[in-house]
Amino acid sequence: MTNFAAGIFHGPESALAAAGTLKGAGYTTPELMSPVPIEGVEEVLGEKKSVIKTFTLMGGILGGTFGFLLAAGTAVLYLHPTGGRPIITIPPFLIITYEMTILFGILFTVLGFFISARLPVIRERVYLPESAVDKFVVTVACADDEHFKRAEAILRDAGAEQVREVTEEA
Amino acid sequence: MNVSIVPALKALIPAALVVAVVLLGLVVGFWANAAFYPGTSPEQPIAFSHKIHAGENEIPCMYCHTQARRSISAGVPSVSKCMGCHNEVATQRPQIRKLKNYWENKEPIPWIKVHDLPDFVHFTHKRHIAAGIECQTCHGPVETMDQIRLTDAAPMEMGLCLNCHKQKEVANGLDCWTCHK
Amino acid sequence: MPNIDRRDFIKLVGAGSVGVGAGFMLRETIKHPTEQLIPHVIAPEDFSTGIATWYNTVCSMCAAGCGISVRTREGRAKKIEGNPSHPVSQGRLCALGQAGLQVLYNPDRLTGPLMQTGQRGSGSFAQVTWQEGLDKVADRLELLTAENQGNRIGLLSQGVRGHLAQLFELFADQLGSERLLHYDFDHPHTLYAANHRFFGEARLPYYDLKNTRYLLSFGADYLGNWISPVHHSLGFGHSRQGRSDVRGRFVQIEPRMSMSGAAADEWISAKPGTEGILALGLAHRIVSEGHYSGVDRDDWTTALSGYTTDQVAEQTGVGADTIRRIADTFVHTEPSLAIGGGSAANHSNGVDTLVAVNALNYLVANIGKPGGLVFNPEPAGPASQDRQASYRTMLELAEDAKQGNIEILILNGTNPVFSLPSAGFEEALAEIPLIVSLSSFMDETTALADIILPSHTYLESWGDDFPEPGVGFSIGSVSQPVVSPLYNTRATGDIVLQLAKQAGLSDAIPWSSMKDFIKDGWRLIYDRGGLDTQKESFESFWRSILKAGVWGEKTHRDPAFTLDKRVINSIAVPPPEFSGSSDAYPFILHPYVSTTLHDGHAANLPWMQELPDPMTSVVYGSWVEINPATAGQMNLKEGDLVDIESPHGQIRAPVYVYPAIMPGVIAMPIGQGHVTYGRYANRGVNPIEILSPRVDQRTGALASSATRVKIKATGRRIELVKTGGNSRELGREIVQTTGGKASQGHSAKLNSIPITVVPT
Amino acid sequence: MPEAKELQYADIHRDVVRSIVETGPKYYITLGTAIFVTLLCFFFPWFYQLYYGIGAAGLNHPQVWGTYLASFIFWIGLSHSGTLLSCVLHLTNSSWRKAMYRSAEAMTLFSLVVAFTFVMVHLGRPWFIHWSLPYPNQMEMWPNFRSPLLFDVMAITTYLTGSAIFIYMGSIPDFAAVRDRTIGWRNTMYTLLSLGWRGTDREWHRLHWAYTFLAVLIIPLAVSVHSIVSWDFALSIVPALHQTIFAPYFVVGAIYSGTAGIVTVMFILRKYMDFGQYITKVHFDNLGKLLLVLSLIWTYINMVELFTGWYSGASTEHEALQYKLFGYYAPLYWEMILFCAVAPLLCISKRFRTSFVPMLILSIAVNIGMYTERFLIVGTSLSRQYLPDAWGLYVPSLVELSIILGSFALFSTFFLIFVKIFPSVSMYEVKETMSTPKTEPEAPPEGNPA
Amino acid sequence: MSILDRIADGWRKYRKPGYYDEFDYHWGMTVDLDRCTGCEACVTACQSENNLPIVGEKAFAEGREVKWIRIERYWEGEFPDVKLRFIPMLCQHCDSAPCETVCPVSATYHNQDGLNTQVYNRCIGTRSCAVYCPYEVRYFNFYDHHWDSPLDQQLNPDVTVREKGVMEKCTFCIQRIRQAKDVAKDDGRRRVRDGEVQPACVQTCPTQALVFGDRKDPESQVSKLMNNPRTYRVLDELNTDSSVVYLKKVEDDHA
Repeated sequence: MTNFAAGIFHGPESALAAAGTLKGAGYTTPELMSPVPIEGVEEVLGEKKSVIKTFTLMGGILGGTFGFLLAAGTAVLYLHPTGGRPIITIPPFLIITYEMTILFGILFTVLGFFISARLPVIRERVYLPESAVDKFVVTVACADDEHFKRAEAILRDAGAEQVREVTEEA
Repeated sequence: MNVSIVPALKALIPAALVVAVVLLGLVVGFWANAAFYPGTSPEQPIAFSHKIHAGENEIPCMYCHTQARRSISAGVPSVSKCMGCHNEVATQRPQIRKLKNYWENKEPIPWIKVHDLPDFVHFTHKRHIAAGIECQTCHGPVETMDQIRLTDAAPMEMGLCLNCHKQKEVANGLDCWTCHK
Repeated sequence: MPNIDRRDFIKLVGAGSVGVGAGFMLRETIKHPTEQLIPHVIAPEDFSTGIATWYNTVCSMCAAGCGISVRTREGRAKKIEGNPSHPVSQGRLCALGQAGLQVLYNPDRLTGPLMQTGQRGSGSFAQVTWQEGLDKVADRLELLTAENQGNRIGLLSQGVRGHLAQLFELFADQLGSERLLHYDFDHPHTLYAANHRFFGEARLPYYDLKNTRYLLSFGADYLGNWISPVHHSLGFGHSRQGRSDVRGRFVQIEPRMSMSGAAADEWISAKPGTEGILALGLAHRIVSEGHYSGVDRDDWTTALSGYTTDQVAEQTGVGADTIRRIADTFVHTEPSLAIGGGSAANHSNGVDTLVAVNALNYLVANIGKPGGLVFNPEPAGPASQDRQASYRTMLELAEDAKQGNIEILILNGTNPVFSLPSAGFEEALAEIPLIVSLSSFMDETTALADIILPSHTYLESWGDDFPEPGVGFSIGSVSQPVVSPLYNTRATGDIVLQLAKQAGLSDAIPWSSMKDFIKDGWRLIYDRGGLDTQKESFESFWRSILKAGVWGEKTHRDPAFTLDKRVINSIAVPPPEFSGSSDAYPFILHPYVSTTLHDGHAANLPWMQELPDPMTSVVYGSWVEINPATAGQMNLKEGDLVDIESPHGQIRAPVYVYPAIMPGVIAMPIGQGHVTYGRYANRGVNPIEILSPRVDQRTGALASSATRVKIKATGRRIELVKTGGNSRELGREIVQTTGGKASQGHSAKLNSIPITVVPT
Repeated sequence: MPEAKELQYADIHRDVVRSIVETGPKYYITLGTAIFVTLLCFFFPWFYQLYYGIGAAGLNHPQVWGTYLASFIFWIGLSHSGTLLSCVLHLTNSSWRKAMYRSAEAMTLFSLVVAFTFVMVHLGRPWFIHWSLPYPNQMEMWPNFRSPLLFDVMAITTYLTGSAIFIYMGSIPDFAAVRDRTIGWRNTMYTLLSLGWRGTDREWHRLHWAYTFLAVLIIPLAVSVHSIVSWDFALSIVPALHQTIFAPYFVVGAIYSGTAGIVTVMFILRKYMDFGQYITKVHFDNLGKLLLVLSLIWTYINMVELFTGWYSGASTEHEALQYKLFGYYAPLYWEMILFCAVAPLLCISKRFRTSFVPMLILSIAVNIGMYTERFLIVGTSLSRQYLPDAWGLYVPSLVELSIILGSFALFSTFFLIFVKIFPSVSMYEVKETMSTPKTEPEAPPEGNPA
Repeated sequence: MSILDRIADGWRKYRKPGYYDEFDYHWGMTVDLDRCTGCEACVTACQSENNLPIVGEKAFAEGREVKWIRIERYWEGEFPDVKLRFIPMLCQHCDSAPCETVCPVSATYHNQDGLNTQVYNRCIGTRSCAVYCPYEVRYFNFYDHHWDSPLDQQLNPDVTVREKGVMEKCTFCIQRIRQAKDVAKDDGRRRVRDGEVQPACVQTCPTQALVFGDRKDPESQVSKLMNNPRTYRVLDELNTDSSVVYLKKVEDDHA
């Protein structure tokens, strides 16, 4: 069970500023919740390495290999010569390879997205529904009341319209 | 406020349970039909036992299924053939009386096909007998069966044919037109 | 795990049951239906399951008498093929012959004896037993015979040969009836008559197409349905490309291109009915150019003086150059052969035309030579040509019936109500108190019968045949049942024998079955035979015939022949006469026997109905063929329905624009227009209905091509059912050809290219 | 935004959520009609055809392919603008895409589904369609990967998967937004659909990347899909079908008809879902320009096709060409030229492009023309092949016409259900285009947007 | 043999055009157009041998007839110099068959006898093979065909009756070929003799225009005819490498 301080902001700039301040004050990385993506988060909260592109690449390579092996392998498993062509015909099999490359690329991208974005959310996480509409929310984990008070102050200073204490159930 | 998909998943459990039970039932029903009403071991007009004839008395298959070695079909013995023995043997048993009725009324016995291939499969007994294939390879251990049925060992499916043709490296044995024409 | 209370539990049980039920039913619906093995009570000797048995027998689909082999499996006939050892068919068979299976398995077959219960023609029949049916007929027969009124019994059969014909003879004789007639629409009466006049015998010679190098055909569709199409086709193929050094050439003279015309190297359209004049024109050219040097040369010169090339060109519409060229080629190519028949013979001058054709053969001395015309020996078995009724004879029969001179008419397979034009045959039948039909099908005549005693089809019955014409030597073949009868029918011969027995004629006709009768007949042939055959016993002879399906005597006739001078002196072909004036009826109707449906008796066979007409590709229907120019003038297109009116009636049919027909002629196939003949046959129109009753004066044969008609557009149209999309090649070189001349320098191996070089 | 009153985040939210949860009788009547028409005109004739055989359609020899295949291409074509356009515009960062792309992508998805049903309708034995998929079985049989039809199977499966994932990924934040405003089964559904999305900076960041990668992957995929569909024809040796230009021709045609389809759908959304504030003249203006360009390219390729056919001098090509231009189906050909090559020239005028009703009429005309094009490709070429004796004529049967009509109802049914589940305007992307909220967010705008 | 060698071996084997080193038999047919009279005996023979349906007038009018061999007819010229040329058209059993590649489920392929197979029970009815075939000799079952009883008793038990939704075409009477091979095996022969097997159409052809045999056997009648200078293939420009070879009709213009 963890308590969080959640500051609700009108605009992204102030929320971002608050998050920056919190981070500077030694809090574990505060989270920003917003109805739209906010630009410049990385400058404030630091670079985020995405693994998605690796996944996409791996998926593509895997898919391509699978596609060609699928086409060529099944052709060899039960021989049905057609049209005076070889059993392993390159151009048509390349098309299958191509499609499989893309299919696996897509699937792995999604997988990468889920993993890196930590979706779907199994464990209960703090959330303020306002952030889906038009509010910008900064949450930060607070170990005890004192931490909370400090955080509240920082948030209010940054222009939070409201600061709430929310609890994340285990 | 917190968010998680778990409560939503929990809310779905009753519905999922119903679906799962229906699917399970489907499988059970499907299986039950096959197990208890298979149509592959039907009640024959006369309860002829291969176990007695082929098993205990060791009558060779082709004594009755005379055509197997020269025709595409193995053939069933004519009533006269049955009567050939049963004029003398076991004449008083109820099943034999049935047989006698057919014979006296000059009616053929409407045996029901057990090893029934679809019409698009043209199997030839002759070639397989000539190649020395045991009857039991495809028909299962009929000499142990009181009532003829399909067995799992020989399910009479295409895979069975293909595997054997592959193993024995039958010339053109994998050409579809070998069986389907 | 959620708590499951009782309601939930019941719900789940319900869901499970639904699932089980659905799964059960699913399996049930995808199951194969159970099949039964039905063994025999006693295993038959002559077949085993899964193994085909072949029987040799005789085709009865037309008068050619081809030998056939029938493939049977599990006691059912599956396929008919030509019998390879039979000299007529030599293992080959035409479409019609193959379709014989559908005679056997026709869904519209009569399945048992019937008795008319309502008005004649009402189609209300009641099933009766054979005994009832036979009794009724036999009683009347017995009564009439006893009263010496036997001649009041009429027997009208389709053309049959062999021992069935003999049985009919015997039967009629014992009944005391002289009214035994065979009637076929397309029987070549004029050909028999012309041969009788020219050669002095009323039998057909063998036309040796196989060895000929130049064939002139005057109207005879020898590849389609003239006399023996399969045998002619064999000859045609061999003549064309079967010899390494020579390629036979074929010329067809007819107003509307037939199949033979399409196969020919040259197709010439002479005015309808002037084919004989053209033949004499050719003869004139041959004689006047000095190519004929027989002793009777002067007689010929005199007789042919009226047929100079220019006169003939004028009368026939064939160019003088063409006449000269053909005549010269005909003389210079050895052997050459002229045949005539079909439409050329179906005119008022039919016999004269065919005599003129024979004269051509005489003038090039190809009589008795290979590649020419070979005389057949006497047939080994009974023949029936003299019983063949011409149109005139049939009119007389009708007249007799109207006079009340006929009390019983027994019909066997013939259908005069359908195939006799303007004869009033239907009215005549109304005057006959008892009509009995032995037909296997409800044809138009059978529909008027009082009692129907349905026959087996030829594949179920015993019979035999002595093909006429033979193949230059004497042959005979026995037909045997290849399947057990499908229905409660009996073989024609057996019915006749049974009637004879019941009518008290068993002293003269003691046989109990047709098989015995035939066997006894063949015993005579066996006894007559030389040492060759008598080496074996009759039984083994008989078995070997049944096995081979054919028996032959390699005896050839003496080819010598002298021509009576009177024939030469009387040789002349009068211009054809037509009914109807050319002003009121501008077109000459050219009805032709359909290649697929024959004279209509094959119209109930679905394979034949669905077989595209060879020339037009039309199926399932009637049509009228019109020259493209004529159609253009009349603003007619394919499918336009027109009324075709002759002085004798009117029919309606769609137009087919036919590129190879003369402008003043329209053609229609005979064969459709049935009304009671079954589900496949009842369609189209029957052009016989509007034919004029004009006959060839010498024979009384119907001059079926002598009707004039007019056509009137109805303004309505239908889509002709046919296969052909576009009948022009558009330069795509699908059917490639090679020219005779052009290819000579082409390759060293051009053996099969014609080498017949003719000075012109 | 050219609207008088500036929109707020909350307005969008409210409008979109309202479009999902507030359902009037008009919607139910429409949905009911659509389902009824689908059953009556699509499924009933189809089941009849399953029972009776493909003979229920007007197909014959040599015309063994007909409207079913034409419809298949048409629907595949219609699918081509949604996701493809959306991807292109996403990568080029065009702001006008944002209000319309969701429904455009839905169009893709449902067109593909309808196209797949046409595959089923087209097959002689659809109950064995699984044989065209590679899976181990006791028959030891595999599909033939050399077949252009199998390219189709692979490409369309991939495209369908890709499109579904793409539209879903783009909708996750919106699902989350709707989730908070709903209760009961909807809440459960949206909770699951949104996967617990919270809109954190990490999630946004990852979504952006994944979304961009998907867009990059889908563009070549979409191009390949219609190329492959064209190869069903172009890899044959049927005169007038084995053309190298077919792949670009089909791709352009697909985008063309898809764009026209988007115009139609935009109009309907705007009119009946009260999205007038989000779907504006700007969209129609841009789509109009796109239509014009595509129409010109399409006309060009069409002319090239005719020219090369004519110039070949081959009898077969000539005949096929002549049949197309002057044969039985010539009126349809000229109708197609009028609708697809001439009518879109109106888009030169800006006034035309920004008028809603004329654009709707044009878009429908273009799609009728494009359907005709597909029909002519299948319908005229096969009936004039190499052997003139085997030429034939094909006239669609009532069953076919009914199934075509029914397919539109089927599509509408899908779409009607879609608008009630998916936020049909992408909320967060529209929000992105707006200025961030003012400090007085509590003052809602007066009245409902027009 | 190492794995790599085996892969290389397989690669060579499976990369060979047409796959087969050599056909077991190479069945072929010649059609002498100079002999063909268009009598259509072959059409009926095929219909009765191969259980071709009777489709009825309506279906025929709709173009749904099934004729594995058909006679095409082409008129040339105008009256009176008019000719009608016939050409029997049947599956050409092309060695480079356009129809084979397109089947998604391998229901049609080339077997080791050089035959273009059609496996009815595998067919799912895409009809694309019929589109790809330039000879238009593939026929589709638009319905379940029906034989009015007792016409069904004629059906050949060696040939499957096709159900609705599948494609069918000429098989060179594969049931007869198999039968002949069976007989040869019984006799202890390795090969079928020339002339021992004939498809129904060839068997019946009254003018002997059709000849069938093994093209691999140089002594067979068909091989000899294929050396005839009159030979050509229909639509040869499409490089289908067909097994049915036509012999040109001779037209010598009244020479």
